[in-house]
Amino acid sequence: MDLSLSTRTEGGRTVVEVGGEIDVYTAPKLREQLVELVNDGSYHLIVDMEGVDFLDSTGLGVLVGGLKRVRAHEGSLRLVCTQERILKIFRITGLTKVFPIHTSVEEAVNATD
Amino acid sequence: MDLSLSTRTEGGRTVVEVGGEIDVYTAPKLREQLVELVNDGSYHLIVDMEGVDFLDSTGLGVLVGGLKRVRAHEGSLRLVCTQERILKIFRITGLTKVFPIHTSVEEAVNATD
Amino acid sequence: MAIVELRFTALPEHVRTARLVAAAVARRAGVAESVLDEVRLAVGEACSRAVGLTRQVGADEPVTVTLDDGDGRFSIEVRDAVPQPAVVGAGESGGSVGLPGPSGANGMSLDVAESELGLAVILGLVDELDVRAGADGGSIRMSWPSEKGKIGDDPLGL
Amino acid sequence: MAIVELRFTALPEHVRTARLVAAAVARRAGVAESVLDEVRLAVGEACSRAVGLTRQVGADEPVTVTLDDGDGRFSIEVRDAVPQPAVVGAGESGGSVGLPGPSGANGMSLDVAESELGLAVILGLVDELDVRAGADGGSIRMSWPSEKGKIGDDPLGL
Ligand SMILES: Nc1ncnc2c1ncn2[C@@H]1O[C@H](COP(=O)(O)OP(=O)(O)O)[C@@H](O)[C@H]1O
Ligand SMILES: Nc1ncnc2c1ncn2[C@@H]1O[C@H](COP(=O)(O)OP(=O)(O)O)[C@@H](O)[C@H]1O
Repeated sequence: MDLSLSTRTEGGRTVVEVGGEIDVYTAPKLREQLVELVNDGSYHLIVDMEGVDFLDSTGLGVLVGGLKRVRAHEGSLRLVCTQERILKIFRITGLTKVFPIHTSVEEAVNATD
Repeated sequence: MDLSLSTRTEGGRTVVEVGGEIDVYTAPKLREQLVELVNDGSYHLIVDMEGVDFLDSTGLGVLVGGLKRVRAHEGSLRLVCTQERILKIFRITGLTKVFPIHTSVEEAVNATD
Repeated sequence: MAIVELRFTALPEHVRTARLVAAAVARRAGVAESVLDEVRLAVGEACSRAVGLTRQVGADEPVTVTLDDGDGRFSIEVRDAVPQPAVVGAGESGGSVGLPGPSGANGMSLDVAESELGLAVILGLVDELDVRAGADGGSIRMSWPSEKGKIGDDPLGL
Repeated sequence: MAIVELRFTALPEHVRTARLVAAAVARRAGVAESVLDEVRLAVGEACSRAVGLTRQVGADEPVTVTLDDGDGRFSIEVRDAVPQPAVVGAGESGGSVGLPGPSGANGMSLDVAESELGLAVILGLVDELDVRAGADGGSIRMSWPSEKGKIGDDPLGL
């Protein structure tokens, strides 16, 4: 299954809704999307992973890369994820300590920490 | 996907409803079922293929074997199949001329040719 | 020219794996959706035949499936390691090798039908076909048009 | 002892084929449904890594995945042909090889995370693990409990 991406603005943040598989084959598309958003001046990103079926380390790497980019502009990158098998991958790589992970887009939009 | 088999009697014929994939891996199960029916004295068989997703030559071979067995008892083996991609396999092997193929179980039960 | 090769112990269960792989790789190579069913069926037949031959002689050798999407065609070669002293003969592209087909099927004996149904299915499905038998084993080579480049391009840019 | 081997040109698209094959063969070998996700992810990571290494050095050699369901365990070995002069070192079963894990992750720099995330995922998922690097290439060997015999039996009786 392929990657699907859709972008919208909500409460001053940019929400990227991701669906399908983020893997070594499709991660470059997600990377392009994030780079483009930052280049266009969107520094507060929310990546909604609720529709993601599969995530590998290449996908993690792209998210980490996105985080670095927004941080360079004092921005933020928040994740929305409640799927246990996806959360597990963030946990075993220690990335739950790097990304703020929320249970809904609403929660992420309102977060101020 | 695996093979599913269910058997019932209708109008003096035995209807074998087959679902899933009939291939080199599962065909032996279908063969066993047909052999058992003939051994138990059911010589007028209707094989309902409407639920079949995949059929290969091993499956064809099992059907041909069943036909031989019932013929040895003056019986019959009729098929029910309207799926074009399954019919195609009977056609390219010339087996449409060997098996009576019907568009419904009802038609097959009432057939007297 | 991307190549995938699958090699497996001659067991019926692995024929399913071969079908799965062939269909997935063919799809990515740009083979039309309408043809994928044919690819799946043809590679299954070729592998079932190779597995059957290998087991008949009690050999240990694996069956090998090579998938290649070069030059606008998607091709599959299925090889077994069973010496076949010209049992089958070499068929040229689309050529008839004396097997039951729609034409000669009318008075066909059921015995003929059962023994070489697999090859009959392949002959009926595949236009570009090459069947070989030799002292070092047999091979069936088939190919279909593909749209290489459309999907197979590398998006990673490593 | 049934073996399936997949060999492919080092391209990201084929990593998907490897995941597909590994999950299908693992299921048939009797690996628990709950573990299949792990198998799929781990084999994908190992293959992504092998593909990345091969492409970094511009090599042509294929990546090889061997699946084996002997002795009540389902094992996968992923091999590349890139000479690695002990870059990675050999990790013993479940051993830590100085990679970011849950424990040492607190003050972890993002650079470390990115470079070896793949191995970190594998280390986090797989208990039985052996990572080797040598002059003739690297290999990652992983295994899981299976119920061989329950499903893998031959129903054909050829
Ligand atoms: N083109 C492909 N080639 C090989 N494997 C694939 C492909 N697409 C998806 N997969 C794998 O097969 C599994 C099921 O995919 P599926 O949802 O059927 O996608 P698709 O409909 O595109 O084939 C997934 O785990 C995925 O990793
Ligand atoms: N255990 C299996 N191993 C390999 N291929 C399989 C297996 N089961 C089914 N397939 C193939 O994969 C395709 C999709 O099967 P699917 O409906 O997902 O079955 P399952 O849910 O049992 O895996 C089918 O075309 C079939 O040939």
